[in-house]
Amino acid sequence: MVKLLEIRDGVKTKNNVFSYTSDNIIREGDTLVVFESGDNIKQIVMKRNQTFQNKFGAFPHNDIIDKLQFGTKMYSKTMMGWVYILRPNSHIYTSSLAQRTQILYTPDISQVLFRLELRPGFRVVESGTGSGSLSVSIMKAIVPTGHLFTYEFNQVRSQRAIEDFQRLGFYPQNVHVTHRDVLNNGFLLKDESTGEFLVNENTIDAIFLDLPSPEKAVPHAYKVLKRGGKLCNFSPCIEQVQKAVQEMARQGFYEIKTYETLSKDFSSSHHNYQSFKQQVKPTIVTEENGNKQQDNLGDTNTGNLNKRQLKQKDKGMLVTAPKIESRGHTGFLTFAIKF
Amino acid sequence: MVKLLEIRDGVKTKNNVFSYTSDNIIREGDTLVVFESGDNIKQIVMKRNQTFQNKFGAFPHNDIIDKLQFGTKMYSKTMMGWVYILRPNSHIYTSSLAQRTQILYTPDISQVLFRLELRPGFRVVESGTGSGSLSVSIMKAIVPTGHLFTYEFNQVRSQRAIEDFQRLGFYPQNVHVTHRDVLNNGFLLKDESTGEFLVNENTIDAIFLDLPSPEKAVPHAYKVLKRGGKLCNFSPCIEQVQKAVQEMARQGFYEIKTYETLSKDFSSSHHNYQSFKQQVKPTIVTEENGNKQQDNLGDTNTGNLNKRQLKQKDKGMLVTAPKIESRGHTGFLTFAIKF
Amino acid sequence: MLRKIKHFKAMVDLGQLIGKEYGQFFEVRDSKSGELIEVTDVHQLTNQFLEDVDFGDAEENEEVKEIIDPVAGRDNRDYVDDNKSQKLSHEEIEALKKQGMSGNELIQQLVQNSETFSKRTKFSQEKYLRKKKQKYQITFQLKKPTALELCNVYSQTQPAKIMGLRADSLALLLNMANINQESRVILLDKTKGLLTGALIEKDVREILHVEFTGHQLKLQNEIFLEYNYKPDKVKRIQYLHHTNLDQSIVQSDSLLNAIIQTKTKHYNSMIMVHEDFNQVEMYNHIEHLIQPSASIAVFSLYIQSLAELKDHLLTNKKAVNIKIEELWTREYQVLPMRTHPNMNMHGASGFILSAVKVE
Amino acid sequence: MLRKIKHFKAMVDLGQLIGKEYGQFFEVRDSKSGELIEVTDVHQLTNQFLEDVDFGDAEENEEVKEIIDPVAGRDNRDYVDDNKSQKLSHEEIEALKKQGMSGNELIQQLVQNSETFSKRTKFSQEKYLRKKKQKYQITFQLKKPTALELCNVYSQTQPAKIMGLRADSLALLLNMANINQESRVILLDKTKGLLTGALIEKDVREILHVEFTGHQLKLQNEIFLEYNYKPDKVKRIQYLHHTNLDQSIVQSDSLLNAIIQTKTKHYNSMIMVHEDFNQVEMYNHIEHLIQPSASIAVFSLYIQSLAELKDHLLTNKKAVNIKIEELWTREYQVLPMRTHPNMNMHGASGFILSAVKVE
Repeated sequence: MVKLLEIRDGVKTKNNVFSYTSDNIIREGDTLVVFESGDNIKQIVMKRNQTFQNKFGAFPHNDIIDKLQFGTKMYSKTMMGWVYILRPNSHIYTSSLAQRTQILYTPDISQVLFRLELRPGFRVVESGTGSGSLSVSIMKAIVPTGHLFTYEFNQVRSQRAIEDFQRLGFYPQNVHVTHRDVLNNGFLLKDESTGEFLVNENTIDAIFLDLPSPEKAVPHAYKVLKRGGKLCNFSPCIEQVQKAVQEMARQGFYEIKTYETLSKDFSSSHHNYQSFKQQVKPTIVTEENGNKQQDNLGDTNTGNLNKRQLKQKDKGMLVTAPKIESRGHTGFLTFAIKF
Repeated sequence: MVKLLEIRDGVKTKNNVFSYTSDNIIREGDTLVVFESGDNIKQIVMKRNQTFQNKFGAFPHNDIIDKLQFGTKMYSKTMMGWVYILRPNSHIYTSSLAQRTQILYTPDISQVLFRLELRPGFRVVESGTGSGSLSVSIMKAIVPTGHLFTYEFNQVRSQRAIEDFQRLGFYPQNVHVTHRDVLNNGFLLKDESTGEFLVNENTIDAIFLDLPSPEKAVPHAYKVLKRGGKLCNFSPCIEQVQKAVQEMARQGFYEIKTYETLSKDFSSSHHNYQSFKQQVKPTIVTEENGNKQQDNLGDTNTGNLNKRQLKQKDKGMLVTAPKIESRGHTGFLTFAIKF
Repeated sequence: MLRKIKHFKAMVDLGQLIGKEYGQFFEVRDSKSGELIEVTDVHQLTNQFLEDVDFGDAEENEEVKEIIDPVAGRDNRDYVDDNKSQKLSHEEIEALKKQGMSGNELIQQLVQNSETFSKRTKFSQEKYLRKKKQKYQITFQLKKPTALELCNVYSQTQPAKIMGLRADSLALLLNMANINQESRVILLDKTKGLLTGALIEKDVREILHVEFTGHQLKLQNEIFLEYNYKPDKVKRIQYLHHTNLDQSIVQSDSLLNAIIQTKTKHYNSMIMVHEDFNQVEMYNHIEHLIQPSASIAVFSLYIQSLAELKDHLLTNKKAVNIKIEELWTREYQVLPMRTHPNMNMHGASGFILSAVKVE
Repeated sequence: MLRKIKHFKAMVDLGQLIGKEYGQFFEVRDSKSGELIEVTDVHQLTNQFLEDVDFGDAEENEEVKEIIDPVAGRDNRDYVDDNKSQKLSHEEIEALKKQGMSGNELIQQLVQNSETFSKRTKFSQEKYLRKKKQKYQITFQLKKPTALELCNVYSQTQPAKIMGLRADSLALLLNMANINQESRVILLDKTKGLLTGALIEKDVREILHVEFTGHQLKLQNEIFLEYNYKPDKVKRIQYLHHTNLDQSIVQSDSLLNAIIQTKTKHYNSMIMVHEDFNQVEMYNHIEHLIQPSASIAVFSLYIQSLAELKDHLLTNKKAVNIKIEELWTREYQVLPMRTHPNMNMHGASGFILSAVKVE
């Protein structure tokens, strides 16, 4: 896997999955997103002589590498159908993981990044690593000079995270994955070969906790954070929040604030009303994945001609409505600052 | 104060503040709402030879009684301005109380009435009475044959409630106000003169609690409720809910469900965008209390003529937005059924 | 109304329920006869609220801790094998379930195959049985078909049938329309009669149901019929097709004219849950029948429709106290050490316009 | 940035703060000199979280209970007179405050007038002082002007200046635009530079700020200036008036044409927080400068604007993964026995459209 190097402010920067290229051409080794529809998003890595298959047929990587740009449409070999090939952004990356495991979602991730005030150069601690969804967003915010130390209780997950981060171009220069039970063993970390501290007391800018008993991790977090460093805790149950908050205050955190953030998705459609003068059936034109569909709400079939005329003249009132199926809770985010 | 009597299903029914009259004419003794604006709603009782005064001048009751209909506009004696005189509905009644004290608001009241499935003839217990806002809504739902037993810790408030309920036409036939500490003394109630039970064990259809330590009232509530009778508890803090819920399960309630309901108010306005072709300043036409106001968002004053033309041809895009100042929490409503 | 019946594998003769009271819970005693037995222990239904609570007349307490679930984490830590002494494997239990064995019989099997059950204290045995019953026994309840129950069922299963109305929105709609036993209601209802039934439940005096669709009354009233109202309640409803309100038709028909005359400014509540037509046009069509100071409540899934109606009422000074609001209602799981808002919610409450008509 | 300064009655020379670190807390030692002292006890700031917690190196515990607040009820039961032995009356204390006495001096007065203070244990004395400091002492903090802090200040005090942007919406906007140190951003910003500053904070490579209003740059950048960025950071921003993107003008000006050519399909992020013009027209105006697969994020207070833009992008197949969402964020009070969502919230998050540009 060959990665391009760019010079920035005199520093050689290895590219990652979010990196910019001015020609926008897809290269070998790039991870790209195959977008069939909002519900069908896949990540694939470009390798010569390989082929991506879906219901529309075959998409040979050789027809993509060095030829196509990110953000363009590609037809299958048989011309049966097409997909969009996209450069991943952190939201799409998170969405594609959401289809396989329980993760922190984009609205919460956004709050974490912004309220921890992450920026390039930050040294950040995270536990647990989980699917690595938040890890990737954190790294997006702190590269090229920052570093993430992420701790995971489950060995399989921590190994998988290393592989993902390597593929995405973050490992090893921006991230260190540690398999450890932090509730009992804390965050202090030494380089095994040199014996030097990688994570020492008072050296971390920000820390994120997503653990079953967060109050046990708070003292460990206090230890490694810098003065003024920020803590964020994510917990689904209010009892966990209550215990964690009390422990934060006890340890010496201040500005302890707990938030809950939900996101409501809206669909939009053209709603055609009947008129008293001209009795035309109501038509709702809904959209899904860019394909227009028509959905008759009434039961009798009157005035087809009028309906078509109406559609041409006037697409009806553009209406929006929140979707019925919606997330009611993910967790509480508590932020605090080390005094 | 003379109240009209109507015959309904053979039962003589004394009128209350929400009663229907086919001629819709305002009579002496009626409580009516003087509506100046959404923020300025007052209740007054019609008495001959009295006068209502506001910034627009004098509104003599004699010009209203037996002359005007509910829902009409009335000019002040000096013609300086006008108000609308309305028949109270329970929402307006609640709003007019909200201006003077902390109360249960309409969205919560609606949930209480509907989920307790109140209907005419129900015998209901409520504690505390507070401002009587919920009491009035409960009575609206259970008259003419139902009865509310409301308990209040504070003597002044309980006395005031009696006066309010009398004025509104509910007291004494539909409500009994008791000054009592129910946490310690429960809900059993005897008629002082006859010694007969007014509230006995297993006789109540529905009960509403809004008390500082609800878990202490739950056993008392269980005692007076019928089998299948419903309990509703309102508490602002989650710890109160946790204790109350556990006590409900312990006592023998089932279908214990806790909800939180908030209401979001929307303002609407006409938003005129600038056009690239025709550089017109954006204008936001907002409305407040029925009076159109114009509010220029830009800083320079260009194209007044165009603006006026635009307004005549096209009022701009009708847009809505939730109001910034909004209630974030009132309390948790827990419902349960006696087994 | 017998919901949940589809959950049964056993054939159950519902005739057994005749004569039972609304509100009772039943479970299948055995799968062959399909005999139903009444649930008499409420704590079997509410066990999860009580996991670490000492309730009832238990004399011993020391064994309670052994069956407490740990705090629920996000990584399946809430799964606990509390029955290591059970000789039946998970697969064997699943097989018995698939054979159609009733929960009651299954629990008897579990007890017989438990090495420790007989060694437990009486209190602990009861707690064990309750937990198992909550897990394996399907109980169902006889419920009265009320507006609340019907609205809950349809909003979960077929929201389109009731125009997306949610229980909390229906609650607010009825309250904003000031519905009470004195109400005369003019109703534009496309909820298959859910709303009409809710008004009858409140014992309103009179309903004028203005129809805007040409379908058969029976189809339109599909849900109304599930309320099982007696004829004397139903006769309070008058049905009128909207074309009968057209000025030209009314004036040419003297009988119709006379009827409409008596209904002019007659109704003190107006509720609209209907948007086949533009809501402004619909309102204007029936406006003359509404009494000044009447309470108006309109529901729509789309804020755009209500914004137009509000704009119309405001501009033409037809109403005051006009408000568009959206409800946000969330249920909470309140369990020991596991309290949090429900992870899923119904995100579309719709919007409600309320106002008071003025002249 | 020195907020809260208006709370002081005493005259305070802010020169004392020069050389201090961001994040430090100060209080006024005495009202005459206005001398500031640094807060060194964090528990003075967080006392309310700890009311019934034994923290620190206290040796005695028995007196803690005496000063625990009872559970807060709705009827002002959370008021407790915990100082019956205080010789100063409430009115006298208020009078001292009105005289401009600093919190520190006031607390000394309270201690001197307390009959029981000297009898308390050392632990209890500390707890007493912390409670009083939290009640009477005004502390303030030196904060770095960051996007988060500035957004919080303006959304509470002057939301119109920043187009009603709330911290949580700004957070989502930046994330949906995939902002990182590699970003080239085309920006339509009417937040007085709050947003521009937030991008500089993320160390983006390049910003093209397309102006749609004719005002002076200084007015437009009022908030941007509060970030106090060094010139090398600011030079990453290019400003361009939208008229310079008109095809007719570009083609007749060869220099402009050359510049525009290099910027065609150049930007990998687009953020729009601007609605003086129709957002569809604005988008079309700058569309050719956006790279395919770029992340697009648009904020509006009105869902109607975004619905039009979504409809346009969808109909013309200009973008995929188009989403309109509204955030709902609420703060919680998490205190012992008094945990509940905050009673007031900012109800208008606005709406965010996000999408990925395709060709």
